[in-house]
Amino acid sequence: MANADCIIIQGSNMAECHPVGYQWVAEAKARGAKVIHVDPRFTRTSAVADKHIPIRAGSDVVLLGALINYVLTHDLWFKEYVSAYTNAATLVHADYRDAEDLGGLFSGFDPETGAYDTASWAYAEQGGDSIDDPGAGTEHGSDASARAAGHQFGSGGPPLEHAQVQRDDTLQDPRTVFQILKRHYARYTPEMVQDMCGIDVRDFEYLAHAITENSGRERTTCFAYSVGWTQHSLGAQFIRSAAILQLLLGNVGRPGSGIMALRGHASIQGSTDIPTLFNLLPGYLPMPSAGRHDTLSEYLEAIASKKQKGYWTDADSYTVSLLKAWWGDAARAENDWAYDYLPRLNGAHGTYETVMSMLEDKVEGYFLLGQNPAVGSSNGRMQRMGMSHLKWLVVRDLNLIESATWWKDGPEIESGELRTEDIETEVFFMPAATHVEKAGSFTQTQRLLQWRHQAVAPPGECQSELQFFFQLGQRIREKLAGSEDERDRPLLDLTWDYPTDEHGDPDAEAVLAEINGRHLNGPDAGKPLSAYTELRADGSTSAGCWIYTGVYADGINHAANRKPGQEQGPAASEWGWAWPANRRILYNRASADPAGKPWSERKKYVWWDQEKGRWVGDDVPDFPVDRAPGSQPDPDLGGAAALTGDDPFIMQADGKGWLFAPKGVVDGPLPTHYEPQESPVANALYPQQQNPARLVFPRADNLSAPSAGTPGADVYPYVFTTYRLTEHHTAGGMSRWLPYLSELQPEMFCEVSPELAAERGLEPYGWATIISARSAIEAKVLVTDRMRPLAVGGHTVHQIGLPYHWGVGSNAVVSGDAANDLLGVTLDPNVQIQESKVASCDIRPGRRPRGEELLALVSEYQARAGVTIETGNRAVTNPALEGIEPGPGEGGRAAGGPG
Amino acid sequence: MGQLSGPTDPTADAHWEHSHPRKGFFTDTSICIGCKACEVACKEWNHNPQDGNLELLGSSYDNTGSLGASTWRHVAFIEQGQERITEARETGRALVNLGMPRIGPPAPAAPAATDLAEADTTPPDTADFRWLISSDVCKHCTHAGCLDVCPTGALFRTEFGTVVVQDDVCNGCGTCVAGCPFGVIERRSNGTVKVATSREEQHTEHPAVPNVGVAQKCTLCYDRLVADETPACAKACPTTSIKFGNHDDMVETARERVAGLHAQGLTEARLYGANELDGVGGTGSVFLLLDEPEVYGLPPDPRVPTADLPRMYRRAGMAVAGMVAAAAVAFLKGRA
Amino acid sequence: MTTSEFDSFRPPEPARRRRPGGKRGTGRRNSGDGSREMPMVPEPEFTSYYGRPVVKPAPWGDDVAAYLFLGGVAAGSALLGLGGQLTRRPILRRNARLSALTAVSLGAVALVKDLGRPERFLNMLRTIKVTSPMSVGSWILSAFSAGAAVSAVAEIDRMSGARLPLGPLRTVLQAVEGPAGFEAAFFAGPLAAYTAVLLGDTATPTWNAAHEELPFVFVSSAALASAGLAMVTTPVHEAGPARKLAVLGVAGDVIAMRVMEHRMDPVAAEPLHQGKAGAMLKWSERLAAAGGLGTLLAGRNRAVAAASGLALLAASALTRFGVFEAGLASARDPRYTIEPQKNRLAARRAAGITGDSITTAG
Amino acid sequence: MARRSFLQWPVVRQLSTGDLLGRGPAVTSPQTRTITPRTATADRVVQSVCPYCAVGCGQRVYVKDEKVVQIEGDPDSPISRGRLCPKGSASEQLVNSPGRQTGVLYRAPRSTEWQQLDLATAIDMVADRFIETRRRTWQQEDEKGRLLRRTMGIASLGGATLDNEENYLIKKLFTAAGAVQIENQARI
Repeated sequence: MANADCIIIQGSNMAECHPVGYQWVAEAKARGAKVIHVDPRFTRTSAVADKHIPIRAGSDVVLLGALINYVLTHDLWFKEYVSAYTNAATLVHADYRDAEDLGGLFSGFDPETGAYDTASWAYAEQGGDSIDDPGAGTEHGSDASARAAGHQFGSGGPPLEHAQVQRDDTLQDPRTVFQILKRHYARYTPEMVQDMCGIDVRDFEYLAHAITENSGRERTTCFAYSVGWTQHSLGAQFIRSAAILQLLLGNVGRPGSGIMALRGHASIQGSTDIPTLFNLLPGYLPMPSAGRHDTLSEYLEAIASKKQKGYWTDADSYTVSLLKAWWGDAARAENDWAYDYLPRLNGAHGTYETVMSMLEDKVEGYFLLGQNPAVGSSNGRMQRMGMSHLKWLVVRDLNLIESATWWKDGPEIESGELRTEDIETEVFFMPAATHVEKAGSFTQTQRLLQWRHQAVAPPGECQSELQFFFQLGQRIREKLAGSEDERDRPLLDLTWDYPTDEHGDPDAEAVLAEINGRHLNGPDAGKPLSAYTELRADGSTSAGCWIYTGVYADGINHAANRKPGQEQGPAASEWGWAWPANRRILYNRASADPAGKPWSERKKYVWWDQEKGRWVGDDVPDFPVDRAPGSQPDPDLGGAAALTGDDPFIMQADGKGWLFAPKGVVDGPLPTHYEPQESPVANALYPQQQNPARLVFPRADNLSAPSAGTPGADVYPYVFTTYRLTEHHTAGGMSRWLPYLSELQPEMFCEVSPELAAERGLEPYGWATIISARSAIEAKVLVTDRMRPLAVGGHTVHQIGLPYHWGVGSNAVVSGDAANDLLGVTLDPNVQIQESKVASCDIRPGRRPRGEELLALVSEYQARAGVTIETGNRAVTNPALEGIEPGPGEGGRAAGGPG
Repeated sequence: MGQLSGPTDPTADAHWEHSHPRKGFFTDTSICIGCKACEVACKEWNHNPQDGNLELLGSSYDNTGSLGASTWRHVAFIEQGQERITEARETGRALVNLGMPRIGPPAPAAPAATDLAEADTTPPDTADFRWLISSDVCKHCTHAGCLDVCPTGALFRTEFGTVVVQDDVCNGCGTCVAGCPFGVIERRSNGTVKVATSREEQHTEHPAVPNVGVAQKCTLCYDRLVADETPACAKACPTTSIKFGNHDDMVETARERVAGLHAQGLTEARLYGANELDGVGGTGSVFLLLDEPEVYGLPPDPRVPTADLPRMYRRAGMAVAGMVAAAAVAFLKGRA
Repeated sequence: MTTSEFDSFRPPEPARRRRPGGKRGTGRRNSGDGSREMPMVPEPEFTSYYGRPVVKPAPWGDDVAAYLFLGGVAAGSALLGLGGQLTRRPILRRNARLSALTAVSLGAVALVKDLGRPERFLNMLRTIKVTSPMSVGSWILSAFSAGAAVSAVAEIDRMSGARLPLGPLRTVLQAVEGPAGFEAAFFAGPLAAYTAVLLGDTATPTWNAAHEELPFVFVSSAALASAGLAMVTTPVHEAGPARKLAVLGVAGDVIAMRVMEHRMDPVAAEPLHQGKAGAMLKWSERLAAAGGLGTLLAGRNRAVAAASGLALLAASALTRFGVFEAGLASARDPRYTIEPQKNRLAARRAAGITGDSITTAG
Repeated sequence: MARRSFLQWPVVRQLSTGDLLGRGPAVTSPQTRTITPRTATADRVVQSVCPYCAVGCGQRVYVKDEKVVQIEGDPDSPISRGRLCPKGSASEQLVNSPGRQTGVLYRAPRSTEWQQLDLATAIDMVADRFIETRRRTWQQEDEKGRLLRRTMGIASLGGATLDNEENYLIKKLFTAAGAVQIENQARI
């Protein structure tokens, strides 16, 4: 970011949530870069940015779409970059219908399942056929698992049969991606931005000029985003729209360019690389699904066809190496390398689905490992009620967080919904070790693994997770030792023999070595591998996570590299180790033109050295190092070998940057603006109000507020957004127990504009009650000009800011109501993330009622709004209805209105 | 013997032999992101207890309130609208014109065209709102009111030119608290590490509150300076809004920075404490502010009380003479 | 609104909403916070940081105010004692010396009790710092106490008919008693005046603004207090000088107060007329006047002399507590620090002195 | 007063050092003259990484008598250059905070209070419940006879604040046991 000439911070409050990372934005600004913060609130980031542009929460795609439209109509896109490195010239299948044609929907939508059949979005093939899924089998149509198809693909996205695509390099053919893009965003005009986002045209012009003037050969623009984009029912598409804009401007793979994801936890990147997630195996291999991956060959074909380009074609060696790492000798060629030891999914089993099955008594045991869902997850009440149905709960944390004490002092005890004496759940609280009491590695937001040395032994009975799970695994294997039961084979054949120190703590470096992988036989059996290209599918190599192979090359723990930053160049490659292959900027082949020369001296990064016949530069080239720029290998070769000289996107099936996503995104090949699940504003671009493919959970404890145009929408007239403060950390488990941090931000508060305060009679620093369709909380009132009412959709929309760090409990230094209690559960279909950045509520002065009356207040509001289980949960907005009266087929319910 | 006011090298005044250059801060509030890392790093390094009673103080994001015995760094937050910004820009412009060298008494005619007229580049882009954020700290004045009035020698001038309380000497007489023209130093009353009382039984022992009853203030990390380490707050500051170094370099950097801002038309930028001719002989911590000092809670024209001490002693001497005379008259007249 | 009789000198203050304790933002926050009613009269040109104090009030309790009073009494009494010693007024001498010792001991105890760390009170004599009024004061107090103690012990020894277990020391005591009286009287003046410098040499607005005249006020107050005490303790025939001293003290006190309030910066003088401090100072003036008149007109009548003495003692105490309280109040409200300094700065700039401001443009 | 300590009396030193006004060398106390930072007197320094957000700032952990005495920024880190945010700077208090739990607590069904439990027994009880629940809620195949080989009775939440090695063992153990409902903060 320090090299950027313009930095757009949108969907993130970087100075508050990543303060030390912000020094690089300050560095760029000191050198003259322009820093623009687009955010519903004026925050501490805006205080030091050049410009703050207030935006209505949830309308980011309108703004970014308008920027794309601006770039295209003013012909400011980076021509050589786009035509060479993106799929702009590729022709799309004839059956494809755009949102412009179908009132906001794309072709292939199945209203029953609320999901798309993506066949019609495929690339067009020479013979007019479409490049389809290899071995797609018969699962088209309404297969139950298609409902959450998003979880089935690893990070590389789904496969294409092969890379021969129809292209029209003149970009004139209406079926080219370029023309489709132009037509799709034609109606995203500055006036539309004014109407939907509340950003006046002058600010839009300012933003558009800043970005376009700082893009091209000589200058680069960088976007930075965080959960401000991801936590929406259209989250993945927000990021997609930024990706399209950056690709059009040539801002990918170059210094000071790209889209910086600012992730929130110390090793959240690590916990998606080596995923404690339901839908992934280590290295972004998908978790096998019943019906789609019944055999290893089916599984491998579903990941990547051998004939498509890119490194995903070697998925077989990655998978077999993983199975060898887990089950050692028990994984043999005969039993498909113990592929059948892997459990199968048959749908989405995300945390919210799990909590719902808890409520149906289907889940008995629950481990909480340094997470505080009673405060941090959406619909806090559902989380706590769910846990009351458990048989046993194990909470491993540093402090007695609210998720461990809800049965004693949670909000439901106070409101009478739960009685401590009736709660059957057995609760084990087991103290955990802090980051200085255990050795191990974190992976930070730039994919950099950094080793932490152990400073002191954990106090008292504290244990690291490594030691706890190692001992738990040992105990379980001892108890099942004699078992003949076939179900227990995977546990008994598991490689679980790590060396331990005198305290019984397993050696973390041994685990890292297993993750890195080693040769199993042949001359250098047992020696660590040094690159994932050395992995083989014949069982001769093992690797716990293929993208991390190389971290332990030559038996040295590169995550522990600590060559001081001052003694290295800006890329600082000898500090820690970045996956893959210690590369710092991905797709950096794009920092050179198709002929291999840097686009400009100022933005030189990686280029082709003719004599050496290699790619050289400041970073590890993200390209086959000896592949000349002009080379055009035979497309039938498949895999990395098929990558032409100008295919920088080496993980994509066609080696190109995808402006149009034929596969991999389940709610539309092109980002299309839909209103959030709950919004006071009608979608002015399409009749379709919300994201048709969003995952909704119509339940009595998860009701949604009616949206604009439907009766009852005025009962929850205001938009609220949740966010973090720099002084606290997410659900407060690591900050509300610390006196030094608690005294900096002691009380839960809400931020409102002076106009809203006047309208509702809110007293500055007095109390206010905020009511949503799920619950009601209280907060002190901060009346500030930093919140600005916006003229949106023809009327004034007030926005309320709610930090979510506080929770109801008696152990923290400071406590308060949890903002997440107000939120419902509506998920983005691609990644199952909940929409917690925008929802509707009402606000009124005074503290909230206690005990029973709280429930009465919430249900009184629900009744007044006429909210039922269907409200807001209809997939397709019925264009005929337009929210006037329910159509004939709707029966008498007043609330049946659209969306 | 050492001066009582006016520009001087305080270390030399105190007769330190070794020649450490004077150390100091330069706090550039225009790049402060208000993260309060300085507050926490300072408290953590000095084991200062948590103070305040854990409630919103009604001053935007500032719930610390002010500097005090257990808070040696305090980040201030001020939200300002359009009117206040233009006003600040005017007072800044007036300052710049003031600074211009002028021959003779202020010419009644229009002031000489300052170079600023041409430089009225468009003000920053968000012109209708701003959020002033500034990290306040002890000023370590060239002439320190607290040090002068301290009767026990607990407050002393270190070889680095900084002012430090020796908490093993101070008997808590409190005269330094009234002596400080910036209201920085304070006697630590109780300042408990209060943790929710209901959890009494779970916690082994509360860390006893150190140095109760003793005057406390920022020591510019004297214990770290001795080992050539950067003070905790300057080291932690993510955007180097708090810069640490030799005092003269700090003043130089401050001057360059404010000149740069003026060139961009940000005439509201001004320096505070960089002028060694001011009432305290210039300060060890120099600030770059974006509005009048009192907006941040800083005195507009502080003056070390000791500067007038000789005059006070003379007046007292006259009073003593008066009293003795009165007593004498009372007895003489009555002789008959 | 101030109700001081000096209002004629200053225009009535515009109505201004001031919340005590500076908890809530009283600073002129123009970015309207919605619920703040628009002030009818434009706020005076005074901004502060949410109404919080700029300087900090001295952490002194009433013990220190009591010491100011007791110190004054001791100082005056020592002078009267010397007077008695020289003009052979044995009863006046004895009472004065005893009053001096009791007053100075009570004062010292009050001072030590107010320390944050009383067990370290000896550190007061760790250095001799001319720049520290309290250091100079501590030495004055010690020297004075030594002299006062010796002379007083001699008195006690005489009163108890030499029954004190002094043995050979008695002759030394009698020899040194005279010089001790001189020594105490020598330090009496400084003891009475240094406390004024102690308050003046601070950043507390009202004290600092009054540093020119405060010594005269305190010295006069000391005189009238000790004279008052002497009139109470000593029979009329020997209390002549005390009566004269009292009258002189009252005159000095009233004049010095008036001159002080007049020459001070008007804003910094406000706390002297407001609230508790204002009331105390008003009553102190009335009592001083009453005591003075009483002494002047009927000082010879034992009862009236005693009553006037008590009135004078009360007047002196009220003066000390009044000035003390006014100072603390002036430190708590930012306006008394900011406005006088802004006026002072503006005045200097108007006069063409532009080089000495802490705020500079470069 | 011993001879040496008389000469140490600041008043005397005011004369001997020429610091007449008693501002500097004359008034220093022995403790002040021997002052050293605890970073210099620490037994060892360990390089670590801040546990809070994903920027990954370098931290230096100072240890004395097997107790963490100071955690501050690591100037060598090219990411943070020795700087930390308020949370990072409070890491020492996170480790030594009085509010931190160091003993295993157990709450029996329907009970209103915690009770102590020793670590080994706790792990054993958890293992038993794990196996029992796994057996009770096992699903070998779905309704169409396709292999499932899993239990939906056990779930886990958390991982973003843990090390890669810990995430690896958790994923490995749970997957081998058939528990698929594993999630972490990446999802919220």
